[in-house]
Amino acid sequence: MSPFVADVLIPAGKIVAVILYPMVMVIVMIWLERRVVALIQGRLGPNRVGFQGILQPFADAVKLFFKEDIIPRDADRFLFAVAPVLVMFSSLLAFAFVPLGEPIRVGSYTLTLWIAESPVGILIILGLSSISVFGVIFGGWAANSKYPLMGALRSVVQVLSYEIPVGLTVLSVCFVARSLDLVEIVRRQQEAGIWYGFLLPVSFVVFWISAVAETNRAPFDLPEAESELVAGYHTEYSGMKFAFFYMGEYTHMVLVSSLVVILFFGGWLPPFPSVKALAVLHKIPGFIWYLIKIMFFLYVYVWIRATFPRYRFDSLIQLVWKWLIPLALVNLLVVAVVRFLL
Amino acid sequence: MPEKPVDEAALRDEERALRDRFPESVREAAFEKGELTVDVGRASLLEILRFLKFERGFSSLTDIIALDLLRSRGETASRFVLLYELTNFAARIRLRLRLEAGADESAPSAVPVFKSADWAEREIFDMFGLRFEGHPCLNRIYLPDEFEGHPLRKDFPLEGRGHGL
Amino acid sequence: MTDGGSRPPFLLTRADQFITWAQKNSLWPFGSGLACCAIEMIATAAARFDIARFGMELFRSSPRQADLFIVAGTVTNKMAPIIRRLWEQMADPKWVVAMGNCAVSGGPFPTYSVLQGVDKIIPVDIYIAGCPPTPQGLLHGLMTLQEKIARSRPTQEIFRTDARETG
Amino acid sequence: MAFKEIELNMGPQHPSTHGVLRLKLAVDNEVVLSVEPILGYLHRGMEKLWESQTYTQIVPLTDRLDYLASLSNNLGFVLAVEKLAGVEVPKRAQVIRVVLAELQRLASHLAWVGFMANDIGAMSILLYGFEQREDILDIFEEYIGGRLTVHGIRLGGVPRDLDGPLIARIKTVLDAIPHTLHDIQALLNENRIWKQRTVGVGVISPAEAVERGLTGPPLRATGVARDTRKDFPYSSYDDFDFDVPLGKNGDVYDRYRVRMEEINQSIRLIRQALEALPPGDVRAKVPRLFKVPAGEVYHAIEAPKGELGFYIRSDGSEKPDRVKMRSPSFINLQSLALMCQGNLFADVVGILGSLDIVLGEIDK
Repeated sequence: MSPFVADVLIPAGKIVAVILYPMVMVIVMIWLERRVVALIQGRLGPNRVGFQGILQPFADAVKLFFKEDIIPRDADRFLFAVAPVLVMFSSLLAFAFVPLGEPIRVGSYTLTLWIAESPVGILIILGLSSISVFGVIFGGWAANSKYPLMGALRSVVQVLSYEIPVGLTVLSVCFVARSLDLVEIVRRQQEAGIWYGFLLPVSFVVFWISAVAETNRAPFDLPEAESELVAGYHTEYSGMKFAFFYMGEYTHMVLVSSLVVILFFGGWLPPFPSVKALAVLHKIPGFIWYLIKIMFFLYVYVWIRATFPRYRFDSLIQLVWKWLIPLALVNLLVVAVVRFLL
Repeated sequence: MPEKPVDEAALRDEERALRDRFPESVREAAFEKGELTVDVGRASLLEILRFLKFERGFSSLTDIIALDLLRSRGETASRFVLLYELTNFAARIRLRLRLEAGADESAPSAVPVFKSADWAEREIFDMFGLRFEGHPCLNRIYLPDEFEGHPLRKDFPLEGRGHGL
Repeated sequence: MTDGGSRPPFLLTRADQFITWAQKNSLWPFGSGLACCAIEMIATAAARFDIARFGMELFRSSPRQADLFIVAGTVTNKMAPIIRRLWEQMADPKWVVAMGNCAVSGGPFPTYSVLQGVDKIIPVDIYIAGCPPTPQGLLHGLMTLQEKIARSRPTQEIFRTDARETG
Repeated sequence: MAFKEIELNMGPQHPSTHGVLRLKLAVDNEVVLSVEPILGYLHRGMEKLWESQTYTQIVPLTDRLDYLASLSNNLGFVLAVEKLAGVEVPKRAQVIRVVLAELQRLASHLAWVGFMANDIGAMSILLYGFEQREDILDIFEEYIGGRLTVHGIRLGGVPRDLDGPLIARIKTVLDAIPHTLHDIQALLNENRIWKQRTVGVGVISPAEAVERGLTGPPLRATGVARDTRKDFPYSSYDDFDFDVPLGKNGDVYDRYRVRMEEINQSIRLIRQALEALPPGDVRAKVPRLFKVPAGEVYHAIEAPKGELGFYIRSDGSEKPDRVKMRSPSFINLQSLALMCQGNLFADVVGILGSLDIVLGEIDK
């Protein structure tokens, strides 16, 4: 293989793929959400545009592209414009570090299914995804309006608080795997013959609850609580800028679901990786397993949203500081001690 | 069409109690369609309301109703009448007090006795322009503050006087 | 659209079709209920009639993100300036549906406090009669609006190939 | 936090003020200091308009007051006129009125629980409630043609008799409602988030509630047993056996439980009424140009929202001299400021929702 292909074309292709893949997931997710919520509510949901309404998100995107872009007169123009970009691209950028599967051998060339492998990949992803909170507070503050400001303040308090249990539970996984590298974590799960979600159930539950809260999704969708704050931090946004916020939220959800799958559910591993009788499951490519698992968690997101009422702000904060953080700390301690003894 | 015979004796008792307590203030009492209306003087309105509330068990001021009697009384100074609907839920009787708003188109506010009178009096101020002395915050409740006139007065035209857009 | 003049170029027509296809299939209504008609509007969004089939279930509570203003109910003189302001806050392109007799013409309330038709303050695209209109009536109005959007030529706003410039 | 006290304007165009209510809030770090409702954005001049209409023409206009319970408005107004004119309504019509009014109560409460849950963020409940409500609206549509503004109770009786197929249909719907109710309650009753948001929120004491003229479910949630259907029976409600559900704490949760139990009681009432339909006419002779003898009268009924009263004064002509409506939502809303004080900003929405207000009858 020529150096041009290996050093330029393939990385370029990978970059395009890594931008396209979350985008496709987001579009599928938006369609899925509207259909699934509709089904839960005894409705049909979008079914007019394309087969079963699958083109609905495209129509929405095209329409938003041609909408007027309003910047309120008293807004801080620079921050107002930067905020949605931050929200969208911080989570998109994180996908560069999310592995999609084991490297594939094509002749002598080894095609890695990630753009950048880092020995501290998980830290980089957590760091990048935290940047989106800056987008939220910039957006809420720059609009110079009360409801967005309240939404942004809520969001900051919420996201910063819930980062702590996320970090603590990720740490417990890293203790067990003895690595901060996502590919390595999956390989360790293969070696151990058990997904960490079953080995560390407490970590998984705490991580999942915190992750839902970090993405500002129901029942923790207070920053954009419609019945209280109109549309929260993005109240003043229209057109493509709003679309960036909207898609940024879904990109973040896909990212979080990918992390859950990698950390706790064996990434691209088929179920029961060590059971010989089920070896037939290995015939299915790992990437498919990976997608199925991600879709499952995205579905859970929607399911929760259609079922639960919204938390109130004080009980939301109490939940994290009084329950999740102590629980995560004790869990970390137990994991560390057990790991040290074994 | 009262399905149940109204307890006329109980209402007459109330009337008697009022007359005994406030011989000067209570003027006429009319018993009609099973409802008792007692004419009272404005000076002792609050006293009467307190008496009815605390001693006769009329725990609820159900509503306050204002009337513009322009058609029957003409452009006289005292064309407005206020009606106070009181309910005694324990005895299951209702009583109506009738008060002439008089020449200065005002009345004492009932808010010190019944808090539920608050918005009802604001509504009457808005619709009729009657003032209530002692009301904590008497301003227009429905119409914008710059609206001129009081719509429920009989000389106000239905379609307004062109204060719209 | 073009009265007697030259036909718009093929490419722009295709672009028009593409844009209007997206616009008519993604009408996000502004969740604004005024009176009785608002209940029928909600009933239209509920399971029996399900406005979501047309991709219209995303009721936006911020006017900035909405495309469609369904004026559902009586507009009073006190409310009129607010309606006007909300309409101004909406981003172009935007459409207005006057739902119910009150919004169309003041309905049964020829009184001192009621605006006699919302078209006195904002331009209306579709009028739906009824007091209130049934959900079927609202859906019919919305489908008529979709047809109207499909006939529109958004690129002419940009390139001005139309004879409208002179007129 | 950076800011101390800020003033917030909720409405008149806000997703959860149930119409065009405007609330002026003073908020300190999300704690509510004061609430001031500002009304009049839907003031249509109903009472003025009525003075220029005949009695027969007013009945359909009352539909537009509490548009979630139009039949109750019809009933309240019609009963007051009949009391003033001394019209004797046939027994069968009275019982049909009970059936219609209670069906309307079911529809209103089912819509309420949906709006309430939606305000608190549980969006699916709205859809379940509305789906069941549609079945009731279908009955109205089959009965007289209207869905929302039904105009199904007329002066002197009801416009149509209940026939066999319609009665069968009502019974089918009555059988279905408890299932929906069970689904809704399974999602909410013991839901921790729901209870956190409703228990102990928006509390009002029985004494304060009576003082401020609260009626309907919000009053009964405080434990005060007041129901116009029991206290001042009308339209042969006293022939039937039903309970008045009561709460204990006067909070949002109790208001929810009271309304849910009222649905069961209404079903019970309708079943009894359908069994006890007496034979006979359904409408007394009332001329279209109905001249009501001079006099004045006040009559109240128990609407889904509370005590709905009509004061009518006639000067002997075909048009009333004055009609004054005691709208339950208007009086109930007065207590909002008291209920909200010291609660969190997020709770204002829930407390407002729990009062079950309709702007149509508040602003008139």
